[in-house]
Amino acid sequence: MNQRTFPLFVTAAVFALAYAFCLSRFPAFASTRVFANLLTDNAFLGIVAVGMTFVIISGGIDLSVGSVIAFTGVFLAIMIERVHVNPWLAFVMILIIAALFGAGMGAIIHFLRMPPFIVTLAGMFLARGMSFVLTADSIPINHPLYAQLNELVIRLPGGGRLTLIAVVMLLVFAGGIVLAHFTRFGSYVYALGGNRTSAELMGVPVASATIRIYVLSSVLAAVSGIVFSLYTSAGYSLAATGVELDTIAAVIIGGTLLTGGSGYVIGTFVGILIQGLIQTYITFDGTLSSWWTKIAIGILLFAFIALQRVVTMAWPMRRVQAA
Amino acid sequence: MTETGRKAVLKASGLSKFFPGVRALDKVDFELAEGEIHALLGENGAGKSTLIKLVTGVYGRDEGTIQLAGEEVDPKDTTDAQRLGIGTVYQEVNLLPNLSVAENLFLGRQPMRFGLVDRKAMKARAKALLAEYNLHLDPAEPLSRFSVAVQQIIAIARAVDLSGRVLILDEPTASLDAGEVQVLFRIMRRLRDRGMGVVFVTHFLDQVYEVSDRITVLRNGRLVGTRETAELPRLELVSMMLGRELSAEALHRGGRREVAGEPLVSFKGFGKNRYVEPFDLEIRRGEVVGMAGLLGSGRTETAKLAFGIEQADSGEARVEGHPVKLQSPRDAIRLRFGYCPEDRKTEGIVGELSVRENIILALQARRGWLKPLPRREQEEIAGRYIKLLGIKTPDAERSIQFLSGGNQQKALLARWLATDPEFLILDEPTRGIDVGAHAEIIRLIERLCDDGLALLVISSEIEEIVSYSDRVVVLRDRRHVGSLSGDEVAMEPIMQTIAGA
Amino acid sequence: MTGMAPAFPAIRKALPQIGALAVVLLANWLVFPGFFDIRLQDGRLFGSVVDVFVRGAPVALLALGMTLVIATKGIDLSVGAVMAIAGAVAASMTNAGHGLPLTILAAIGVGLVCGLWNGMLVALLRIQPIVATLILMVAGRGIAQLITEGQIITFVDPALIFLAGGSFLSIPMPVVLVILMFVLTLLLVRATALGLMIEAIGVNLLSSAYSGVNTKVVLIAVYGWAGICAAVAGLVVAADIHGADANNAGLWLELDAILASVIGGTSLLGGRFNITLALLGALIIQAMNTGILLSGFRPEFNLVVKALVVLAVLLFQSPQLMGMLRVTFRRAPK
Amino acid sequence: ADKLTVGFSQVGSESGWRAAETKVAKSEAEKRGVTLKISDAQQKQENQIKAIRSFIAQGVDAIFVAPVVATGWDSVLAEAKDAKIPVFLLDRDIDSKDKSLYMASVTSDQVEEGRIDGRWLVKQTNGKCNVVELQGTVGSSPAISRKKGFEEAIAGSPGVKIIRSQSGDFTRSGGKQVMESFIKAENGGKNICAVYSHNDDMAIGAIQAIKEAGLKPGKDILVLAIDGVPDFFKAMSEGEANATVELSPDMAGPALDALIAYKKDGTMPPKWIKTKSTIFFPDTAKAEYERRKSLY
Ligand SMILES: Nc1ncnc2c1ncn2[C@@H]1O[C@H](COP(=O)(O)OP(=O)(O)OP(=O)(O)O)[C@@H](O)[C@H]1O
Ligand SMILES: Nc1ncnc2c1ncn2[C@@H]1O[C@H](COP(=O)(O)OP(=O)(O)OP(=O)(O)O)[C@@H](O)[C@H]1O
Ligand SMILES: [Mg+2]
Ligand SMILES: [Mg+2]
Repeated sequence: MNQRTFPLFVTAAVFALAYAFCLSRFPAFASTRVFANLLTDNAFLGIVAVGMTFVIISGGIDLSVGSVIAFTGVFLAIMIERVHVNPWLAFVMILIIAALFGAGMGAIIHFLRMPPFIVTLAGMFLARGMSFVLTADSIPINHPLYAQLNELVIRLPGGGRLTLIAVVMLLVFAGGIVLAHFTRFGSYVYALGGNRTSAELMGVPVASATIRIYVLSSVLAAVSGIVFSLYTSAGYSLAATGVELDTIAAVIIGGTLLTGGSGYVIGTFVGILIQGLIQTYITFDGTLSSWWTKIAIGILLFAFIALQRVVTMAWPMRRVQAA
Repeated sequence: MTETGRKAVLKASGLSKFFPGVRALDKVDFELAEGEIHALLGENGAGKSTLIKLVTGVYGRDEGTIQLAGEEVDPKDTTDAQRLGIGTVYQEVNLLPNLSVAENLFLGRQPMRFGLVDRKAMKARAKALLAEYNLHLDPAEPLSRFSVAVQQIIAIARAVDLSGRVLILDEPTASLDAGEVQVLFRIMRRLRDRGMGVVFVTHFLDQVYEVSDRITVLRNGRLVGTRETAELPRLELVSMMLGRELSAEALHRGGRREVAGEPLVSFKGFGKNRYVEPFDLEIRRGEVVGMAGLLGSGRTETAKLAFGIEQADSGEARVEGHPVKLQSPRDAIRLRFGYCPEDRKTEGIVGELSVRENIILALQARRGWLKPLPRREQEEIAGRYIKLLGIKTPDAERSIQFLSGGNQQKALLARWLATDPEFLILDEPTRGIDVGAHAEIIRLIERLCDDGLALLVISSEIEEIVSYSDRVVVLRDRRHVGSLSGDEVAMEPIMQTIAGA
Repeated sequence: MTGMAPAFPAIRKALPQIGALAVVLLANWLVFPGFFDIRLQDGRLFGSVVDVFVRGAPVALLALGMTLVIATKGIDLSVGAVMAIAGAVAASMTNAGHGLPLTILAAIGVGLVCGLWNGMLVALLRIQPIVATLILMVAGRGIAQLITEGQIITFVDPALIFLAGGSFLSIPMPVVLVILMFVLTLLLVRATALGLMIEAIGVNLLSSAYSGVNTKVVLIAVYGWAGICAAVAGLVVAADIHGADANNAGLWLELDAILASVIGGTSLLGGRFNITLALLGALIIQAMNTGILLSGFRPEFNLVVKALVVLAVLLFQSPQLMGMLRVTFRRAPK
Repeated sequence: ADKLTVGFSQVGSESGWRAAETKVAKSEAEKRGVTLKISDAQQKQENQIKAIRSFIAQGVDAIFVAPVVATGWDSVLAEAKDAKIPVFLLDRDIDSKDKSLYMASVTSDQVEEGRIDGRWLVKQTNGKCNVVELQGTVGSSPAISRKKGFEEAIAGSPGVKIIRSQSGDFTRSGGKQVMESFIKAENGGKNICAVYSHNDDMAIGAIQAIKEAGLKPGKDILVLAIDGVPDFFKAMSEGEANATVELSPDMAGPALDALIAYKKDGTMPPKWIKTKSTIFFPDTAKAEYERRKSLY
């Protein structure tokens, strides 16, 4: 285990411990159902989180993802239900729109030297606003394809159902890992986050890399939007509010530094599971009022992060002797 | 064709670059021939780095043309320059500390297999590449694990590997020790013999004479001239650079002194597990103690312990015989310690702030936030040190990040002098400082000591250490292995102690 | 152009913000011709422009603290929740019969404690600011609701209501409070060396620490101040609606506060800050919001308009565009 | 029989009314000896779906949902149906073709609420009135239904017009700020005859704005709203507001009764258990306020 992957192990260990704790309180946690739910219910979150991981590693941030999810849902619902476009075609259309949207944000960030926080904040307003403009109603999607896709389920022993969207999330994570560690693009992402000036001096194509990073994030947000529309079989302009913060929290709990340059896609996966676990635990408990729910989420979030920090800080710094 | 009859591989004519308030480069011609090592010299802020950045497309030039092997080129960014076969090591090590060594070496040109990066092959190639520099390390480790010096070598290795026709090295040797420098020179010569052009910026005149074929001197952004190294005497070179004569003895200190009396600071059994082995060290008022050792021998670590940046887990520190608490830089500063770090970019300068603010920062911190220095006083202090150390800046309000490397170093020295310290630790203080300033700093060191300052100076330049130290401590493998004084303070004994003979 | 501006460097630096504000105000005047009408109503200034100042007060107050936090390379997402807590505390204190001084003190004290908590997480545990404050952003609203038990606690104490509804020399109290806090903040950072230290920490934490800056204390203090500013904003908002609405008070205002700081030229990467410009930023945002309300557009368009205005304002500030403008200005006299 | 366990997926506590609904649900469950597990979704549908899934995983006896939005429930409710857990919808219906996904819905008719206010206004002003509308959160279903109902009711009277309509996000401060700008935009409020608010909280904010502009709420500008929270009754009793349509916070009670009956002998409840929407006026406001104070 080296120093770089150590926080990752801490995070994973913390998750395992927490799961064991839940199990001791609620035996139902042993069922495959609970674990499969954890994957299905957080599928859309996981998919955006992969994109967010890249953005954050590159030293940026993307606040627009929640709104893009909502916009995707509304767009699909209108296309499929009102314009009667074939769903597959609608998927392709929204992916292209999202790619353009991301490219626009990336271009503004790079060429006009504007902080990503603000540019994507404007993107967040814009995408959410556009979904209101399309329609303020929630529209159910009744296309048979949706039913078919939702029936694609791998039944696990013990009543668990590994749904299509959970599988999509796992695939996106696998793809994200390959992209991060086995492509030049991946190394550019880390390079940008390490130090933009140095990266530029070392010949990283900064403009195209920046734009591609935000395209990736927006496209994955759209994929997540598609998954979300499958999950709910509907499009709704108020869907996925605040998802950007949940996502950022998951990425950071997963050990990625907000300052950029370091982090792991797989860590984000654990981060997502940890967040899902907190929620599941609170639901199982079922005695908390609305306000205690919030306080409990805060306390658990703090407990995870503090534990992670304390363990990591206590770990003696290992030094490497050069030559 | 150049005057020497060799083909020019790189030719820049009439290059100019203006920054707000600064004429960094003014119609400079520069010519690099095939198969030569060309030293580019000049005082701090003369425009050397700017010239290099214009040629490699980091900055857009305001005037002038660039030709590569006779053809006009216009590199728009560093990628362009790399494509044209120009490999460059910029002055501040511009690598990415968060990436692995191998990734730093091959960023953007990683070996691919089935459309994916072949990490194994990359690692193997990195290992082979670094072996040429006698560097045997695990290329999968992040670069940040290694000392500045190692990083510098990696940057060189990368540039050399990249360069097809031209290799540009902006002060590559600033933090290398003698052995490393020799390795680098061997490689430079090999490339020259292969017909490549090498541009070499340094402030060490010995190195210039050892390795270069021709010399171009810049002063205040203007070209002073280009000469054959063999035909240019040292003193003339210096006066070309400074625009005035520099007396020979200015470079060397008078006599070594036996400084007597009670030690001002003393460390006993001071150390930290896995960091530096416990050591004893005493420094008196007016004494200069040099610290010598190879890369990674633990000199910087010793300094960080002595300044409270790292907390010792054994031993004790005393000031004037009284045990003191040394848990943080603030403790140290309260005891009137000062520390000029080696890595000025990440540990020294506060980039966006002005030269004035950088200079008064430590003094202000010691006074506390409730007692702000009046603006007038700040300006007075800044002005005084800018003049005293000859910091080249249009005015004290300029952001320090826009100063040339050597001038940043001087501003940092000013930061500590402004606190009127009693015990000052300088880690590679002359790194990147020109000959004139070098002499001035050494003279300053002497003057400070005459005023009763205790100094601990770390330097990779043994000659330099010899020139001003009263006593020398030698480190090896994070252990203090010897202390030399009197006549032992000379090249030979120090080298022997370092080698462990 | 060359006549006056260079003589006042401070004004010249603020030109982009002043320009953006002027443009937004002009747009407001175009959609609503009565925009600049002001009259005295019950001894208090009354009119749409006044609304911009009064309604902008909470974000302006938050921006004061937020700007300092951002200057240290941090961010504080919890300020909205802290507003809710402060409001809830104030409401329950008044309703329990305590006087105004104690009520205000309690609210501000709670804000300070919240801020110190954030500061401690950031400075001592070295948790990244965005997550460190996210904890309180989530839990804080819960704490506020715990105090109010999910209801809006209404109060009738005229003294507390005065904080929003009253006026001083005809100036509405929220504006007075902003001015007061602005002056306090300015004194705090510019009459002391704190401003310099904040900037130094934001640019290079390590260098600052090695120079002897007490980075931990400065960081904690800055978050503490942000907490105090948030508490004052919370008081204003509660006094305004005569009640503490734990669920909605300050909801999403942290984003507006961050936006205000950034429009005011403070970089999210830390370093140089300017609280005067941050206030201008808050005014720009509120002028935009007020304009949207006055315009009579369908509310479905609010966010789209907001997005476009924000982008336009930032574009206006981009050095590239300003460069182009300067060229045109220079040519104009010929 | 064993003690029944019911999982209740609540939207959140975004308003006083919602908090009251939760509170009433708890006490009604206690009265009947039912264990109620409440999961608070913090206004997010995804959280509600997660909650329903984990209720299924826990094997509860019944699930109550107060759906945050009408669409998107089919697949998760199908899972509940597979697991043979009866589902009751509270305070809002869902948009689904398959009515067998749930056993019954206990809801009010939100469109009707808007209509009641609208009809009253038309009658009160003899069909001549410039109305400003304070909408709820854009896209939320009460905002959409209440707008729709009101517009339907005034459609027949060309003299009653909505001259301005903005969103106040269901909050007091939102209502106040929007009303301020309405007053300024409409000639200092002189053009406005009535304000119709999608909930009481915004109306309370609007009342303050009207007062601060030097006008008399309830007289110069009529104030009508929906929900029936105590503070609004108080305002009515002070003559500052004119009407509100009550939305009963007791949604869980009827659902629990239906559930218990079903568990006892399989009695199927009616599909729609409708709660009554009553309009209240200042005359009874004082008494109503006293009655409700403890509920909230
Ligand atoms: N980005 C910049 N903005 C403003 N001024 C700059 C910038 N870069 C360099 N300068 C100024 O240009 C002049 C030349 O700097 P340059 O870095 O080329 O000097 P140098 O010869 O490399 O000095 P050194 O030996 O100290 O490295 C200096 O006065 C410096 O302050
Ligand atoms: N923060 C750190 N974490 C891990 N390893 C470190 C750290 N700092 C230094 N090292 C390692 O410790 C060794 C000592 O490096 P350092 O530069 O401090 O030594 P030095 O004796 O001062 O040498 P020089 O100043 O000549 O580079 C290096 O090999 C480096 O890899
Ligand atoms: Mg230089
Ligand atoms: Mg060192």
